[in-house]
Amino acid sequence: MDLAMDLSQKVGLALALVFLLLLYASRLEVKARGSPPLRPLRALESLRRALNRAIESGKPVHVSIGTGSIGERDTAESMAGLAVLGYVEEQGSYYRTPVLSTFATPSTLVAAYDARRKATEAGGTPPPGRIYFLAPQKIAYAAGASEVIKDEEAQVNVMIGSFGYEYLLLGEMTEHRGIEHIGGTTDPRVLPFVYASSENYLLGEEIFAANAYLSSNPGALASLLAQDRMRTLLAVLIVVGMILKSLGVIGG
Amino acid sequence: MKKVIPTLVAFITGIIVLADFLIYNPLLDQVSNSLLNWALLVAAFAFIVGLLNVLIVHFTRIIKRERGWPYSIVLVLAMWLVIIFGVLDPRGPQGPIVSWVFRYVQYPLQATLFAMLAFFALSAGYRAFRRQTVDATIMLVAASLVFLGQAMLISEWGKWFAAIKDWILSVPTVAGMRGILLGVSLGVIATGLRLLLGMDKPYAD
Amino acid sequence: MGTSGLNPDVIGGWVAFALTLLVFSYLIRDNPLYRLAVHLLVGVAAGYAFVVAYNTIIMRRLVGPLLEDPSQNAALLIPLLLGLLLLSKLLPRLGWFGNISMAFLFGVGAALAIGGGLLGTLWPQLKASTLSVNPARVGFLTSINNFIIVIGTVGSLLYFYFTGTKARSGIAGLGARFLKGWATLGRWMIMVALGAFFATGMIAFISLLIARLRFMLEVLGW
Amino acid sequence: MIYCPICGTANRDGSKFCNECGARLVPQEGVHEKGHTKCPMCGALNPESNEVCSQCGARLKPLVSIPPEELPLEGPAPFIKEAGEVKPEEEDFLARLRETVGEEGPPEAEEVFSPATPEEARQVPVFPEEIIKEIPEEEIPDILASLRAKVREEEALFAEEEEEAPPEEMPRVEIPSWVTGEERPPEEKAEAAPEEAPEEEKPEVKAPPEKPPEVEVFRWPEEEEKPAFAEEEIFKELPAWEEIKPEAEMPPEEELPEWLKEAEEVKPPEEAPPPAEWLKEVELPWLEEEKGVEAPVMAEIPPWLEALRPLEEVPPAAPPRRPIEEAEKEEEGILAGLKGVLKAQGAVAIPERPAFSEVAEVPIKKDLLQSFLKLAYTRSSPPSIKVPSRRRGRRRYWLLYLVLFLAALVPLVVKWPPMPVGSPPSPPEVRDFFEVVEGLPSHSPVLVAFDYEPYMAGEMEAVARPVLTHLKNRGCKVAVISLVPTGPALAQGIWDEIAGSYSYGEDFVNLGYVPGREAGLRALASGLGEAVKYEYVEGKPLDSFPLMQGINKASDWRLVVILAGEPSTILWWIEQVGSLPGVRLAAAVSAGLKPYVMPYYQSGQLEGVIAGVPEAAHYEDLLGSPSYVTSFAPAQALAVLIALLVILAGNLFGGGG
Repeated sequence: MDLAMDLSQKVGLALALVFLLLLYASRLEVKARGSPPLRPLRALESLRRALNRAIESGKPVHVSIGTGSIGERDTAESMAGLAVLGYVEEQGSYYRTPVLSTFATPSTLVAAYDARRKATEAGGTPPPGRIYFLAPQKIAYAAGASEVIKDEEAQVNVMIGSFGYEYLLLGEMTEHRGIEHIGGTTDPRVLPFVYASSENYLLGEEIFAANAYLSSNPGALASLLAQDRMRTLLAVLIVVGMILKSLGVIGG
Repeated sequence: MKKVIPTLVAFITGIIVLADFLIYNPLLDQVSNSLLNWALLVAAFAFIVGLLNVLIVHFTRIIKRERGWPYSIVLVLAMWLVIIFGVLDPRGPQGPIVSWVFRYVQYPLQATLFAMLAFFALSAGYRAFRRQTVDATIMLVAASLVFLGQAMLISEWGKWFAAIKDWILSVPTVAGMRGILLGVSLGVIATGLRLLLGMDKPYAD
Repeated sequence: MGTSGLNPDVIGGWVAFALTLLVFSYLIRDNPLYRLAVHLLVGVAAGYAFVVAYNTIIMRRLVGPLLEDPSQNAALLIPLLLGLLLLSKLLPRLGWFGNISMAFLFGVGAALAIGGGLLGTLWPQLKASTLSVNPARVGFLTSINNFIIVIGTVGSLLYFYFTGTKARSGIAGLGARFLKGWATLGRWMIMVALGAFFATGMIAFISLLIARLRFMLEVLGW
Repeated sequence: MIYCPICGTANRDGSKFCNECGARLVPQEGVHEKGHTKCPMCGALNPESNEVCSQCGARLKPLVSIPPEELPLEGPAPFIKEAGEVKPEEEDFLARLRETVGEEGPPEAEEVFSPATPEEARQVPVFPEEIIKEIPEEEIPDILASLRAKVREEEALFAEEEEEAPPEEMPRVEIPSWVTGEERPPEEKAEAAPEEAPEEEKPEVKAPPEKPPEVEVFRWPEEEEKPAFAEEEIFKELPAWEEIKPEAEMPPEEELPEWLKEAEEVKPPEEAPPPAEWLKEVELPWLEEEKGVEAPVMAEIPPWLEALRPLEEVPPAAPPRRPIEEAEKEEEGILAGLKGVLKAQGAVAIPERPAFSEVAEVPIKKDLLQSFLKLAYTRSSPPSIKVPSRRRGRRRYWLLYLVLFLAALVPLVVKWPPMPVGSPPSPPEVRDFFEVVEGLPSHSPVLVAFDYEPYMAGEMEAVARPVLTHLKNRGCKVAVISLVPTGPALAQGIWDEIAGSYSYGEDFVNLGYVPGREAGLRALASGLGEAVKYEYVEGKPLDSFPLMQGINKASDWRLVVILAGEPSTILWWIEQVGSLPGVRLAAAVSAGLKPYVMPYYQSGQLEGVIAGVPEAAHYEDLLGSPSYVTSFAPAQALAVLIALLVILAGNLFGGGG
């Protein structure tokens, strides 16, 4: 069997294996020692608070997991959004608070039905509120979602997942309508608008932490720990690489 | 059983596709490509779920006369018109009616909504920079310099601003963006690995 | 415009013009006409997406090949089966069969994400970030720029630390302080990047706006 | 800068409430802030443990707690009254609320959710050590002891309430273990359950996972630098909970030695109160009893009430808000305190109970108090929800919009002269792009990828036109392909316009849409035939076109030009195709992608870059035939400048919203 690999693939494999080991080690560590201290993420605190208000007011919470899909490269972002959706759905099920969610791609729509089923199992009753499928075209989705938010008089708009510029449309329209919003995505192009349109923002990879912060699921916590160790490793690699390159030890 | 099969399916397909990234092997390549192709096909089936969702949701809205229900009528009618003409025409989206709708309805609407982002960016920026924090100030200064570098097409100052802009775009911006991208890739990989290993099972009820 | 009467393109132009106006009317205030336009868009877009999925994916890539040459394309029965299983989600009892299809999608997606993350982002960015800062090798200015890039990249990476440890006293504490300072620097770099992205994004939006305005002027024959 | 005690955010000096979490920043008199109590009389900051002000001797801590049921009934705070009156529109809302209260106890829910709680929990470990350190016996104990003695003599009547008295103090010092949210003392659970509908407790029990239990805090500097390393140092000294506990229990012991001793002895019996007994007492009789007590208590505690009042003296900064809302805001502040009260009861009660023979009754009362209080507060909150303070009047920015709109429109309408050719030098990446195309031998096959969604067409068309024009002028043979279903049509339209007359299949061919994005590109990388079987316009096989003769793999193109509107597509091309040997890539992208592609340009993976309309104008300039884009440019430049000015002006001179 032909198993040729080039340098980047070898490095990729090595990094993947290291990551896997770190993930496993962190899992054990979290099991043994519990949660590590976590940097507070304001947006997630705000999410809790906003949910609270929605529960009190009985108005719906709108959750958008972005315009990504499942089965393509933005799956991870969609999963981060789905984790938040799952959390909100669960709360909605406990406290009978309507949870609206809107979807741009049909594969995420199916996942959303699953999330609702899970929430129903956990909380006993399905959360009130609808699941909307809009349209896969990003801007159509964003405009449509903001109409749903308006019609259903949502109290909070949570947008966490894979977004392009359409984030700005959705975010600003909810802002204009006086609805609180909390958002985050990974695309650096969109981040300034995430930052600008709401004070409750998650920058870049912070959206992947939502699962751990909200659910304190040990697997998710372990993954945060592993990510941080990997981060240290990368930082060291970059600095060492810089030194070696400057000294002419490695190519360049 | 109900949990094991899906977990296995996710693991096996995932490993094959991932292996194809990491190893050059014609057979693997072929298998992986067909998996990707299948994923596209399977996801297309989900459109039926989406279609049903749209119908059910909007019919309920119309029947219950919920707020904004007349718009639901517009939405459902528009959707059905496109679907009927698109499915009946063997050329599908290239058929005359669907492509007319695309060119003169969908495209201008989308393009105009995108054009509105100019205004929304303005109002968002107007608010954000007023936070008067160190962060917002740095952002404002960087944004202003890039603006000037791009906008000064006419004046002689242009080249100075252009030089500053180029430096910002190619040095600190690259640094900040790389940090973000590297971090994001860590999050993405961790999420993916968790899923492959079955630590996360978003597919299991 | 011309006298071409019922030319669909001319009508189309005016329809597009009207719809553009409807959308822009939002800027004055949120109004029913704008909402009409948006719902029209969502309906049309959903229908169009369905047509594309049906025509170019299901028919051309699945049903077509299966009907044409069943023996050659027998493998396509698997996605067909998976697709049908996905639809079983609509039935409450058999819903779990659909999980297999979802697991398949998640598996493929996770692998694409990992592979893309490793080979598309992590490794190339890592490689690109290890820059020489030796002035003798790359020149004085470049070495400074490279140094800023390296320090900034690491700093902005460090900024995202989620977990921490209890600070220790002495040298370890000093290390933490140093890292914290570095991360702050990184945050500033991120903010510069955000500022730059803000500006470039805004420039793009303005171009789109101008293009729309030009289109409207064109229809008006300006 | 004022740092928020709850979330640590830096707020502007003079701020009354935290910008982030809305917590009160200006300490209410008599209320603790960061381990200190501000004297209501002279304003001096006292260590939290002080019972009287070290400056003026004023009492800092009430001798008797406010009987909480007094709040709703007597109504010293106006908001509660109002809350009661709000009925008209809120009726259904209230009904729903009641329902919920009955069913699942939203107060509990609130407690579980309240972000304040985790914060509190986290900060408890942080601050106490300071407090504990400062507590040292120096000033307090003797005064305290004497005061206490006095109090007890005078107020034997109210001694009962006294146990709940020091609400703010208690949570910090005495009960760390379950303020953390680790566990409730068993008795509490036992009491709570029967009183609220038991099944509905479930959610509550399930909910906790949302809070990672023993989460501690570390921070990066958020918006601004924080007071350097306060927390760290704290951690240094007192890392663990367990260590705090013993110390925390010390002060009370010193102050009230007899109590505690007794308490410890009697604890066990109380923990298992026979439920049957107290269930009888729980309900109404008790409430009535409390009502009776009210009046005298009121008379006795003015200082306390005074301390509570600040609720009403709402910062003048927020006049438009309805009083209810203010009250609600305040309530948050108070609520923290109140929660403290409530939680403290259990712990405080333990030592005190022995003083009264009825062991079981006390905790029950407290629990009822708790629920009653919460009920009252939840009732008072709905009105404020109707008009959340965040709703900043649905701002409209129509004036800003108008300015920008005109800035873009006017130059187009008046047909402002095109920009003078050649004024500023073109950026190097644009010149490189130009040189690359210029250097192509005539009749070179070039692949152009139209990878932008139609909504980006307005901008991308302006970028694509000069490039295609240049390719055509150079006599290149252009094939277009797209990863976006709508791309081929856009490409066809532009080419038809630019080229005028051309021979399809010889000068230009439209390869159509490659589905599957990355997968499609990978197929394309391994061989053109894998990805594209038929051409777009006529649907014929590729071989039948002269242009396609001899082109089998990606490197057979002399140049691949990517027209991208999204970062992902350009990255796919660079990764999948650009990495193949012999492939030359150049990118013409949306302005927003410029920072994305610059690194690839610098690393040589892209041989040239054009980003957005301004650079496309440069390109046209280099071409020497300013036309399409250049007519765009003045409006573009003006609009960008105006946008910048608006933002700057808003930032520098703008006042409130």
